[in-house]
Amino acid sequence: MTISCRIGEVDFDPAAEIAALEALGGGGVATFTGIVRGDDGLVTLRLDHYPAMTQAQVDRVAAKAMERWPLLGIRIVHRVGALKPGERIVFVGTASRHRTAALESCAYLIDWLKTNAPFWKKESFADGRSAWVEPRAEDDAKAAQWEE
Amino acid sequence: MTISCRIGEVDFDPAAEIAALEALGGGGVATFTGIVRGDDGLVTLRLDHYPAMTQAQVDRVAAKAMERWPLLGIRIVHRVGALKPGERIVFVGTASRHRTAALESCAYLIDWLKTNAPFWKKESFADGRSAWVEPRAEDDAKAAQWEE
Amino acid sequence: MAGLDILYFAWVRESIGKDGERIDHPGGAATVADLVTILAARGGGYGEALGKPDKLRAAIDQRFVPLNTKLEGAKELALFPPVTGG
Amino acid sequence: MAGLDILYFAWVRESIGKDGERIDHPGGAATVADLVTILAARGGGYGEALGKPDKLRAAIDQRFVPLNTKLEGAKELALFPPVTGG
Repeated sequence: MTISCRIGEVDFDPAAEIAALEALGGGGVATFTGIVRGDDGLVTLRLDHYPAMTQAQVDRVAAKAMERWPLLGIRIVHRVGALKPGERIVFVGTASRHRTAALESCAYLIDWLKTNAPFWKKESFADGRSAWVEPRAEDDAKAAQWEE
Repeated sequence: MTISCRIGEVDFDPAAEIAALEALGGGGVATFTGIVRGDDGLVTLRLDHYPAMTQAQVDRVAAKAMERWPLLGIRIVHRVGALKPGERIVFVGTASRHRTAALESCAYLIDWLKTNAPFWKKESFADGRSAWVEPRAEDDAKAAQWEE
Repeated sequence: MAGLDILYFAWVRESIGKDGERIDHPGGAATVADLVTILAARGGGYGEALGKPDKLRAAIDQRFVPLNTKLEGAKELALFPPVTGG
Repeated sequence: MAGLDILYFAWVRESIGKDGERIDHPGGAATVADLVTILAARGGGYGEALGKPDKLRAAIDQRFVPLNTKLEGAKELALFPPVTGG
């Protein structure tokens, strides 16, 4: 089992992440890539982050995912700092011998990142407004569905 | 809504597929890539295929997926001909404003390809044996769960 | 009389030894299963490929159909094993 | 007396005007909520950031905890709004 989790300001290449997962010999690779949407005149999305906690959490959630699905690898990239519309913000990729395991664990991990990882988004708009993003009840519901 | 479906012998680049989906401005891109596993001394996997039917089916399944999820794009690549272990065989990618729509429709489409698209696999092994792959009841069950 | 294009895939194609053929249309009242029986009676590779209809699947004009479907209006019939793609 | 590192994130950080600070540990019997009340009483940015505890979330030593959790054994306390990552 290979786990890679990178949090940082630099952009990432989904192709390199997928190549690393393909190389594990599993047969199935599932990925999710999140991109900043330019809704309502968004100019900049800024992410605040608690690095030590993310790292500790990733270790725990990877262990949970491994208990639940027969995974060969997990790769997570989450960007922080200032991002523009169209830029990638997050990547989750999983590799398994079984496509269902890869697909389900990928969905589980992105739901987990949305609701449990210590990131906070602040939006700045063309008209000068800026505001911290409010959490969505929908995201909590999504994450709760994975509870056993 | 952009739909791309390519069936052919040439390899493909997941990065190019993802880039095309990212460019749709949706916010979420989910993908599944299938790779030939080298189990039991597999040397070659050969795929037979009914091109006209696949094309007709893809049009129908894309329409179904669109009714069910708010999608911006679907990209499907399926290779045919002779493949070696480690080579990519199939790619499904979806783009949506909503991550759940992207993830669920990606799982739906790969389950559909496994059970309803007219492809047949023949395995050749190092010891000279070769055999057509038998369908798995598990795959039919997966596809059936999407029926409403 | 109209013709019917038949296509064979996977081990059906291998046993019969060709990708497909054009036959005289057996008429709209005949089912896929009826035609399979007629073709299997040719013996040899046909008998081998088509002798056990429960192992076969079919499509008429690019749509999956049960073997008891009538051939009325059919232009292209495909005979093959259960699919194993993806 | 032992110290306790406090970290602030998002609008909690912005209102207070710093990333964090080290304070004297208030003792293991005190809860996160007790400490939040003490800090909010400093007024100014502290009052603004910490005056409505139902809008706050907390983590002790990198684990989410409810605000009624005791600070016994805590080395690092983080105070922040609900997360919005991904």
